[in-house]
Formats: sequence, structure tokens, C-alpha cells
Amino acid sequence: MLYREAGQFKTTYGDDQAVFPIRQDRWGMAIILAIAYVALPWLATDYFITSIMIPFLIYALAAIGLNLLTGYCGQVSLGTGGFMAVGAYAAYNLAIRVPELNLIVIFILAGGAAAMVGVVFGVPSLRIKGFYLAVATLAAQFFLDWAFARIKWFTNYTPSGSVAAPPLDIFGFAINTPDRRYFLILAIVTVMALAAKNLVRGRVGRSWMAIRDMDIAAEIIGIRPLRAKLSAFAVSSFFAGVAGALWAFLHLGAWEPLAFDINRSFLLLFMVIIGGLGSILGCFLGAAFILMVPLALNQIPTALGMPLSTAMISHLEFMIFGAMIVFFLIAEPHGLARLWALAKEKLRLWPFPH
Amino acid sequence: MGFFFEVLFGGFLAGVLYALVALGFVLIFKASGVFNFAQGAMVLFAALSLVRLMEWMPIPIAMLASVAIMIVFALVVERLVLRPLVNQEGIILFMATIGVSYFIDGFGQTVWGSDVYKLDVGLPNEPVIILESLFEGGILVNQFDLVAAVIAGLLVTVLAIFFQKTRIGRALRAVADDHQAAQSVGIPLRDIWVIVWSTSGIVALVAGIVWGSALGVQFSISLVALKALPVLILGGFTSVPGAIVGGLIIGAGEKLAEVYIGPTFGGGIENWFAYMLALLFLLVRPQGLFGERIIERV
Amino acid sequence: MDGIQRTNVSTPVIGNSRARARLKDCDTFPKVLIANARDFAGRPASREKDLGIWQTWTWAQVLDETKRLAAGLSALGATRGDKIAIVGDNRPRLYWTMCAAQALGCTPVPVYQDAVAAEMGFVIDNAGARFAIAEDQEQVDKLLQIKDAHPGLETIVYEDGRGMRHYTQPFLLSFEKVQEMGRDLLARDPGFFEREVAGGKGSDVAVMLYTSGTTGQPKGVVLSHANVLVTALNSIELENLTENEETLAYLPMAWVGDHIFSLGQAYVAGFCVGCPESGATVMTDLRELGPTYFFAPPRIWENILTTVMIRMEDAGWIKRWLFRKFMAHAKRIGPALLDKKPVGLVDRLLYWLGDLLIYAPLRNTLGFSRIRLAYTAGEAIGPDIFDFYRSLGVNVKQLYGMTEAAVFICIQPDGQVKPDTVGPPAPEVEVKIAESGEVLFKSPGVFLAYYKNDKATAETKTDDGWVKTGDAGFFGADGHLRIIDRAKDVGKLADGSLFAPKYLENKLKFFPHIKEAVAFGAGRDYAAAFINIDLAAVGNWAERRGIVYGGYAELAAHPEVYKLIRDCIEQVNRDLSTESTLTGSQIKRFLVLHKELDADDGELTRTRKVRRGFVESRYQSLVEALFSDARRAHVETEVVFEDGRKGRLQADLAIAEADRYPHQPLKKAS
Amino acid sequence: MTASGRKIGGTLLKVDNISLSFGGVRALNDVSFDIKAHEIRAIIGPNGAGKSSMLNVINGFYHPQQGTITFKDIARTDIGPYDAASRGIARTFQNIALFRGMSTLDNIMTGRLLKMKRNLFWQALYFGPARREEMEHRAVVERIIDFLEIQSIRKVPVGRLPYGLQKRVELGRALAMEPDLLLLDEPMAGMNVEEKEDMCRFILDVNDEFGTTIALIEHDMGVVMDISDRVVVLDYGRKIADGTPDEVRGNQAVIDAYLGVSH
Repeated sequence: MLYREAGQFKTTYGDDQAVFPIRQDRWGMAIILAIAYVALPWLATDYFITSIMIPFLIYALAAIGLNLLTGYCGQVSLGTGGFMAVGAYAAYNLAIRVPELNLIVIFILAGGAAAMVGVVFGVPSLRIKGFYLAVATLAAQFFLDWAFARIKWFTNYTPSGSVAAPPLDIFGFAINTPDRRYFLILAIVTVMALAAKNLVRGRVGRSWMAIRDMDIAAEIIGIRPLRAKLSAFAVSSFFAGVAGALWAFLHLGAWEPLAFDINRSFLLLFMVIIGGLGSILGCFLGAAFILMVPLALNQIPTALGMPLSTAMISHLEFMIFGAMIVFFLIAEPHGLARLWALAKEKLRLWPFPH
Repeated sequence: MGFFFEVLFGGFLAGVLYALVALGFVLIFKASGVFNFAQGAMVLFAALSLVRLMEWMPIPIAMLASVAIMIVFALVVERLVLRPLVNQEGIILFMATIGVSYFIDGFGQTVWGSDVYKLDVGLPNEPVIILESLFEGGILVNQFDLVAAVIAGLLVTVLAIFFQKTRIGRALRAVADDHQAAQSVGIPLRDIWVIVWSTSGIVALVAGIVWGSALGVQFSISLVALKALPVLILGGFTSVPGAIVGGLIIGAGEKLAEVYIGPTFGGGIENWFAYMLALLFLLVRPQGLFGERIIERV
Repeated sequence: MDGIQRTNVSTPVIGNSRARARLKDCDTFPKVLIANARDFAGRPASREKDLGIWQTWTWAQVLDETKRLAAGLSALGATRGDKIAIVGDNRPRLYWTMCAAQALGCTPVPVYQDAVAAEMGFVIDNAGARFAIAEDQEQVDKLLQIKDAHPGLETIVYEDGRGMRHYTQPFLLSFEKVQEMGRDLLARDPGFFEREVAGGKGSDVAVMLYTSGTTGQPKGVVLSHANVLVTALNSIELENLTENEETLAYLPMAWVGDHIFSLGQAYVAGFCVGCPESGATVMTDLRELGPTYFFAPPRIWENILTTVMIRMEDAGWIKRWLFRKFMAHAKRIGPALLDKKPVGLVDRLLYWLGDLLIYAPLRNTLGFSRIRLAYTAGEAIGPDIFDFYRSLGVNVKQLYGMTEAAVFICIQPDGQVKPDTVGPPAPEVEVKIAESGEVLFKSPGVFLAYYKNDKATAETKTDDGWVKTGDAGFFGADGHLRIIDRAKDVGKLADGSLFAPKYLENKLKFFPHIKEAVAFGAGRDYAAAFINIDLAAVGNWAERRGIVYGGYAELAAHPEVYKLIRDCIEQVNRDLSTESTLTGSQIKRFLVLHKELDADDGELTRTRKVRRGFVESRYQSLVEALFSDARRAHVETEVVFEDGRKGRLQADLAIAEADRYPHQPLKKAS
Repeated sequence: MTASGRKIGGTLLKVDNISLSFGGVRALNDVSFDIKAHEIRAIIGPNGAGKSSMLNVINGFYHPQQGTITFKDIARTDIGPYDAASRGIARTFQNIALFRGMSTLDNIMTGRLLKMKRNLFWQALYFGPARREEMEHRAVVERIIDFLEIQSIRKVPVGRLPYGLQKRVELGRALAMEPDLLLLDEPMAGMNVEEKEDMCRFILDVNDEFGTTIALIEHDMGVVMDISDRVVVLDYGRKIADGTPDEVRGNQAVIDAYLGVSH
């Protein structure tokens, strides 16, 4: 209905394969970016920025990581939380041991560390598939949980096991207000989301999807499963690692290993399923959805004058997440992103039904 | 030496508990190809149901009621989850059971509460010393562990008989081999699913009783039950004996590792040791100890 | 009435005259091309949907391609006066070939691409083509079939090399090969092209277009550069077409319309012509390209409308409701808005809302979003169809033209668009109506001659320069020409006033309830008609009214149906009463036939046109009854049933009278 | 109906004394034959004769226990699918093996993966070299799409296509690899007459326009005899005949095999 595609023809392959080939989508994206970069920091409260936008963006980033692996390459992982932890602790150790490092470099190296760990735990994917692999990634989760709790070097021998990020700055610019943290995260997420989109629409993405859809045929056309899967593990873990570092440094500030436990992994998996396997947009939708449920459980009953206990909210959250997963897997395995795609298709054809 | 055997025994007995959970997985996987991630949550749910019902009614009736609850649960899962997802890929069903797992964790605690409940169904819980004749000082074990082992043994025997001797049991095995073939024999697949989910619900109840008696009924049961996963990998997804043997190996292995290797690493390695063991095993023999070989055809 | 009505028009230039100034030194199309490459060097000139995208060539590139091609053709021996046949679907390279040929002083002869080999043979032979440029293997095969019989055809060039690997004939060359030869020639003689072009002048032959006469063999209409250039300039000024237009060339290149729109106007205005990927993808390509200027014959407008209706059937009830409500509103308001007439604020707001929800999305899905100007021509268009597009905001207008005029004779100006006229004469065109009712014109586009057919030329062009169109028409009080029929089919009533049966029948057939109509009246005192009801439409109408009927004959004879038809006829009569020329041919008596006219019974041709003479003799008794005082008439005919058996069908038909209205000239602009 | 302009060249691939067994089952038993450059070579035989196994050996899926495969003058006993693909062997499958979640265009683009060189970093950056590379290969793929006349389904997910078109897309993916040797496993299975004719035309055109050597398995005898230059006949894992279609047609062993004379 809102689409006016007549006349938006493509004269080069570059235009044809653009991320947003339709002008109206480009406008929509521009508006969203303008809101994110200009309107929100200007209008929103600190509470909204710190408690909603920051976790939302970081979750979305981690979900992109998981989605690259699970949605694009078809390898289910239950260890995303563990890879986030690698990123977080790598960043911590780099920051306290090599204080002169630029924060951006720290984040990149933290992602790199996570990528390496990811590759190690991705090796079993060559022999095993499906839920066997999922169980193997659980091993990563538990092992990493343990390592950061018990190997004292990682936590710089702090007695409590809990660590805190040092004061942060970039090029002498202190990252000490919610808005500044938000901008930093937003910029990183924008760049990395674009990078993810670029990967999935190019050679690498196609080799991942080929492995996902039919690994035998993928081999026949010369894709080496080893490289494809390990590159997916590496890239996925890189994203998770950066997200973990952001989560620790810019969201939590001080944290303990429990911050990256298996529940985080599950939540991320839920985001990806509800948002949409095999869709970058879906990661944002899924993250928003998962964040919104507890908020709604908190706010709505309170507004209605019958506030729920914290325990109750947590139990209801479990039930809602569980039910939503089953619902989406049954009704729309490609999640919210597919719902949006269908709606968009309808809008493009409006007023015709098909 | 005696200490070693004490640890070993302790490990075996923990392994029996793992095996009880793994048994539930195997049942469902064999009959429906579903990797039921919710088995741990089912253990918690069953135990919670029982422990709270026992506040209201005598133990035997509470047990029967809990069995009934697990059967209703099986019916609901079949109707709302399995039936709509029939013919979907295994990995989709696996993720669906993660959803189920979350749901019943939340549901159980909403309905039954989330405190730690002490479960006492009258199992003996006295330390005894056995095999004094073999070792000096014998081996200190808990009566409770012995009882648990007996229960597990009984359960396996009953299940074995059920699978081998009864019509339904044979039907279940037919289904495991080939869904189409089973249907052509005239067994409604849905009934089989309900039966097998009910059965593993009951297995979960038994596991819940044993675990709950030992640890108290609390949320962590649901997580500890995840230990059954490496057991499965080791034993093979489709093998009942595999679940038992795997459970014993994992239980003994992690206890021994914790005691003998753990201290060098700062302890607590039993959280992941089982997984690592299973993972290494996977690389060597992906189908598990007793699983059937997976042959890929082009 | 003096019998001759004449309208001299030297329309003031409405659009900007930039093009005229820009091209004041150009009297041939190759010169225009050179000017375009100078003025619009980086602007798109040609597009083709190929290999997934719209491949685009700028004017500078087109000049370059054309140069090499012309040089290549020259290297092959093409010289001034040669005819070059062009056979294929709309392709940029084939358009370039036209200009390349013109540059050498050769005459391009586009041939209908769906012609069978024999038809193609006639044209090639008649024109004496030495060269043929064919699109692909399919066309080459046809040319090879006729080559032996027409040894004058020396060289065949193919544009698409697919499947041509094993064609080893020495006279077969690929397009690339020819351009390569051209490049070599240009390397030796860089000024070749410009020199050749300078040798051309406006009076040279620009193109030969073969018209398929209804009788006999096709005739080659010879048009000069001046013919095409001047009409193209006049028309782009009238419609204010600029280099910013985007069009889709999908109608046969051999048809004069395509030649003027996709070549004449495109060159003169400097706009871009897109070619669809293939005949099957025209609608998708149309949607992608979103032309600003578009031509379609009524058949295509009707097909698109039908598709819209069918697709809307499947929509949910909300969409259907919105569509119904807003289309009704658009019908009332849209045309007025398009004609810039005053419209109330509420109606404007509603139309704006409708535009948001329905009209704009609809235009978008059809590819009409950007249309500034669209034409329909060739035959009468149903007023419903015409109004549908105009109410959507698509500025579709009627056009009257013919090959012999380099298209333009009449154009409806903006703000004066109506479904039943073809508008006043186009700029620099004079139109007059002969005693017989035939339309004659004079214009700068008047063709030079029919090729090698002086007899036909003399028959069509009068000594004082008028051209007979063969169509009968009249001017209304609004100054618009109305075409009523082929001149030879128009008769007179006993009182001498004009009687145009086809015009009446068309007006009647535009009612959905009337499937077919046959009007009588030549030499009689008044006009009368047979009516065939549309079973589906009338059946539906009857059902809603609770009218019970047993079959076609029973429904047709129903008094209520007679009333329904009478209303239709009276409405036609009221329309006719506003036209001084035709007010006399209002229908007085009619009957509704008891059976559908059928091609199996010989009453219709296989293309579903009424065979008037046959119907008149077969239903002699009914015709006589129409022109008597009888209230009823009996008829008995032999019919062929579907299984081939023959039987006799008899019926008693009622004859009804309709009211006629006194002549009442239409007031200007209402 | 060997096309006139085509020149059959020297030996492109030679299999010598290939034996393959699964467990105790012998799938191939001492099979030898050769494929010459630019020819269309058919492998036929009754069900279970070992035809598919033969293709799987050639493109490295199965590893024969015995025998050598000489491709472009390099002899190997044991190669992997990746080696086969990178040395110029492409294939299609009896049961379509397309990437169902991807569009026709993306599926065919995967055929270009081996030829695309830009690494992860450039890919993530996209603009610049990776984009240029992508566009180059898109242009190649578009020619294949044009060649196979599947323009209208370019952006349709292959899962939604009818069977016949899926087969064509799979052929397109194989062609995108610009292979020297193209293995077709029952390219016309399950097609109606019209689709078969189309596919035959495409196979001949591929062979003709690109000079691609083709080895195909096909059940439809009429098709095999029509389009192939030479035919090798397998039965129970053994080669029982080898020669031109006419020679094979008259061979007694072949007639027996097809009529099911017991061994």
C-alpha cells in the first residue's frame, strides 16, 4: 500500500542486489536510524536508554551472532552465553593488563578471542549434527562458565570472583554517561549489523546457507564443510564476543560469571527463533520481543492495580517464552521477520491479494 | 584403595540417577525421534507435583495423582506440540522441547511454588558400611543410594519387559524402526506418542522421587538433569542399556575426576567433565556406545 | 448543414519550443541523433531488460553504436536508396539499425515480427530489400525459407547469436561482426558517418511502413524525414514531452505508432525508450519501468481492467469494500480532477484518501504511477474502461491517426477528454468532412506515396492534397471529431440524413446487458435494431429482481427485459439527439432476438463480427416487421446444434418502440 | 544426431578396474571405461547396476577399494568431492539437491563459489573488491539464466518451483561451475514428454555451445540413444557393453540384462 515501486527499475547488478532495493525501505531505514541517532538520545530518559535501548542493542548483536551460526549455517548452538563470557573476560583482562589499548581495539580483540574459542568448540560440528551438536555446545557453555568462575587468573584474583570494568574512554573521550555509552553501542551495532548483512548476501553467506540446506550438495559444488562451518563458528562467536564485552563494560559495569550462564544462551536462542532464523532484521525483532515481555509483565499488572511478585513475573516469563517458542515453531518457523516479510509482500501488492 | 572405591561407588550411584533421567530421554527418542530437552523439567515438575500433593493426601494417593498429572501432561504435549509439528525436522522438535521445558519450569513453579521442599516418601537414609570383608574399613555408602540403585534396576527391568513382552511395547519398537511400517500395522501413532510420553513422565516421577529425596525438591533439579545429556551421547540415543551403562560411566568418571584431577584446576570440574568426556567420545564414535550406525547415502 | 465542415488549426505552441530551437538545423533523424549525443550525452536513450537488469545506453553510446553499425552496413555494400528490412521484437539494436540505415540514405523497412514466411516474402520482395536485420534464429529461419525465392535479399544480419553456431552460410553475419567491420572502416575513415549524414535531407525517404490492407496485399507507405520529424515535433510540443520521459516499446516496430512514439518523438524530444525482456513479460516490465508516457490499444486497456477486476475478486471483504466505495467516488470526481475542474473540498479530501488507499497503490501495481500521458487509439474504447483509468488519475486520451498521416490527425487536448470523441485536429492538421461523411485531412505528415503503387496513391490522395481516411465521422458542437464507422459502411436514411450502423451498435454494446446489436435503416424512414442480450449479465439482473425464466429465449422475451433494453436504447437516443449529424438515426423500433447470434450458424464471423448482410436475409421477416406497424413477428430458422444435427427453431417475437428525442445541441463545457 | 560442428577430443577421464563394495555388497566390480573430451557419454543399466555408484566414485563421494581414476591425465585412486569440484567436475542429482531456502539466482550463484576469492574481511566490508567480484559473477550467472530460459523465476525460492524447473536450476548451478566434465544423474527422471524434450535440448546445447563433456545416467532408452555419442552398460556392478548406441542396442548381453535373464 505504501510501496510505489513502479519506476524503481535497476540498471546495474549493484542496485539490484542492494540491501534495500526498494526506495521506501531505504526511507524507512533512514527514519529508524534518525530516530536511533538523533531523536532518542535527545528525547528519551536515562532509564529508557540504560534499561531498554542498551540491552536491546547488545542482545540484538549477540542474536545476530547466533543467527549467523544457527539461522544461516544451520548449526544449533546453546553456548552463546559462554562465547559472550569469553568476550567479556578477554576485554576485562586486556583492559587491566594492557591499559594503553584503545577501547575499540579491546572490543575487536575480545571478539577475536571469542572467535578462536568458538572455532575450537566448532570442531565437533564436522562429525556431528543437529542436537548432537547442540549438546556439544552445551559443553562449551558449562566449561566456560566453570573456567571463569574457577580459574582465578581470568578474574585477576579478585576474592569475590566478581570483576568491574575500568573507566572507559575512546580517544580521550570518556564514556561515562548513558548517552555516550548508548552512542558507542549504537555505532558498533550499526556497523556490525551491516557487516553481517554483507556477509550473508555474499559468497560466505551462500556457502553457509548451502551447508544448512543440503551439505552433500554443498560439497559437490566445492564448498569445504570444515571451512564453512568453522568460519560460521568464528564469525558467530566474534559477534557474541563483542556483544559480551559490550554487555560487561557498558551495560553491567561490574559482573560475575553468572551474567553469562546458560539462561543467557537460551534467551538468545529464543530471540533468534521468535525473531526469525536466517534474518538479520529478525534478530532486532526477537531481541525487542524478549525484552518487552518482562517489561510488560511488570508494567501492565501494576498499571491495572494488581502488581505481581518478582517470583511470579519470573515464572510467567518462563511460561510465556516457552509457549511463544512452541507457538512460533508451529505457526511461523521463520519468526517475526517472516511475518513482516509477508506483511510487506501484501503491502507491495495492495490492493490485490496476490 | 577403599577411598577410591568409595568415590567410585558414589559415582556409580550418581550415575544411576543420571541414568534414570536418560532413560526418559531414550524412551521418547526411540519412539518418536524427538530429542526431549524437557525431560529434566519433567523431573522437576513431577517431583513438585508429588511433594505438594503430599501435603494434602496420603503418599500412595499423591503418587497416583502425580502419575495422572504426568499422563495429562503427555496428552497435552501430544496435542499441542507434537501433532502440529509432525514431520518436521528433528532439530525443530528439539527446539520446541526447549520451549516446553521453559514452559513447565514456569508453570510448575507458578502452580506449586518455588521454594525448596523436603521430600520424604520413607526411603531409608542411613549410612552403612559394606564390603568390609574386602577392604579394610569397608566402604561407607548411604542406604538411600542403594535403594535408589534398586529402584533404577527395577525400573529398567519393568521397562525391558514392557518393551519385549507386551503388544504395546512391540508396537513402540516398531515405531522406532519405521514410522510408516508401524502405521501400516495399524497402530495409531498418536496413541503411541501419548503412551511413550506418559511412560517417560512416570520415569521422570521416579527420578524426581529419588532426586528430590536426596536433594530436596527445588529448581536446580531441572538443571542437574541436563547431566543426562552427556550420558545419552555416551550411551547412544536409542539404547536403554546404553543409558544405564553411560550413566554409570559418567557418574563414576566425573566423581573420580573431581576428586583426583579437580583440585589442580580449582575444583568444580564435575560441572563440565561429563560433557567433555562425551564430546571426546562423540568425535571417535558419533553413534554412541550402543547406538546404531548412521549411514549417509547420496 | 452545409455538408462540409472544416476546421483549420494552427494551434499555438503550448509546450516549450526548446526542441524546435535545439533541432533547427536538423532535417533528418541521423542529424537529430548527432544533436542528441551532443545535448543529452549522458542521458539514457535506450533500455532493454536483459540478463536481469535494465541495460541502458546513453545518447552518446547510441550514436557510437549507430556509427559503427552504419559503417559496417556500408562496408557490406549498402548504399543510398537501398532498402533494409528489420525483423524482430522491440530491441534497442533494431531501433539503432533504423537510424544507421537512414544515415546511409538507405530506407529501413520494419516487418511485422509475427508474419509467416510468405507474408515476409511479399514485403521483402515488394520493397526490394537487399539486407535484412533479424532478431534471432527464429526470424533468420523464416528469412532463409524465402531467400531462394527472393534472390534480391543478399545479406542477413542476426542480433542474437543463440543457436546460430551451425549456420555456416556466407551471407549470414552477426550484429557484432558488422559493427566490427564498421569499426575498421571508421578507423580508416573517421569522418565517414558525419559525411554520409550530411548528404541526407528532409525530403529523403525516412521509412517504409507496410499497412495490412483489409483487401489485397499490404501497401508500403513511404514517409519522408520531414513527415515524421515535423509531426513528432508538433506532437511533443502539444503534449509537452521532454527528455525526461520514459516509455516502453512493446508494440510491433512495423506499426506506424511505434515508429513515431519510440523513434520519431523519442529522438526529437530526447527521451528514453525501454524494451521489454520478451513478449511474455510486458506486464512485469511495465510495472518495473513505470513509464511516464504510454500507448495501448483499447484491447490492452480492457485486458488490464479485466485482470484488475478478477484479482480484486479474490481480495478480502475489507479491500473489496474499499475498492467499491472509492472507485465509485473516483468515477464521480476523478475525471473532473484530471481535467482541473472545480471540485468540492470534501470530495477532494475523500479522493485524496482514496488515492492513498486504492488509486495510487493500484496505479503502482499496474505500472502507471508515473504516467503523465497515455493514449488509446485504433478503435472505439468502452466508456467504462476509459473512465476507469481516468478516474484513477491516469491521463489517458483518445488519438486519431493513421500510417498515411505519420499518425497524428486528431488529439484530445488536456481538459477536454471524453470517451466518444477523438478530439480536435492536431497542430498543423486540417480536417474536413466530405459530402459522403468521409474524413479527409491535410498535414505535414501526409505520406509521399504508396511504394510502387501509383494507382492506390492516386485513389487516396486527392489532387489538391487531401488524404481520404476511409473513415466516416463528424464534428460535434465541441469541435471534436467523432469517428462513426468505415466510410463504405455508412448509409443514409430515406430523408438523406446519415445512418452509421456500427456507431449505433457500438453505443449499444457498451451496455453490459447487450451482447450484440444489429442496426438497420439504410434507405428506410427510421433506424431499428435487433438486440442480443448478454445471458450472464441479464440473468444476474433478473435473479436480483426475482424474475423466473426457463432459458435464453424465455428471458429474452420477458417484458421486464424489454423494458430494460428500451431504457438502454432511449439513453442512446438521448445521446444521439445532441449530435446534429446523427440525431436522425435514433432507434425507433427494436426487438430482442430469441437466440444468440452464432458463428456456427454463419451469423458471426469467426472473430465474432456480425455478418450484417447474412443476418438481414436470414431474418428477413423480422426486419420487415421492424419497419411495419406489426406488434409481433414470427420467425422460423434452421439452426445447427452443437452435435452437428440441424433443427428448426421458431419463435414469436414482440416488437417494441423506444422514445426518440428532438435535436438538442449540447451546451459547451458542462 | 551428433552435432556437426563438434570435435570429439582425446581422453578426458579414464576409470580403470574400479571396484567398490559396501560391507559385503559389491556395487562395482572391476569396471573400466573412458570419457573423451566434448562427447556425451551415457551410463545405462537396470536398477541396481551400479550407475549412481559410478558417478559417486567419479566425483569423489565414494572411495573405491581398488582401481584408479585418471582425470585430465592425473591418476588418483581416492579423491574427495572438493578436489573433484575444483578440478572441474560438476554434477546433478537424481533426487534434486538444491538449496531449498535460497532463490534460483542464489542457488546458481553458489556454483560460482569456487571461483570467488575475496576473504571474510572484504566480504564483510562488501563495498569495493567483494562487490566487484560479486557483480562479475552475477553477470556470468545471468547468462546461464538466460541460456536456460529461467528469467522469470530468478528471485523465486527454489522450494516453490515445480519439479521440472528445479531440475533446470540444478543444471544451471552445475553449469555455473564451468565444468570440464558434467555428470548428470537421471536428468529427465519424472518429467513429462515436453519437459524431457526441453532438457534434451539444453543438454545438447550445453555440449554444443560450451563444449562441455557430459556423462549421464538415464532410464529413458529413447533419449539415451538419441543424444549420446557412446554408451557404457553396467549390470550387477560389471561392465557388460561399451560402444555407440547402435552397437549397444544390438548387444546380446545388454538385451538379456534388460529382459532380466537370470545369471
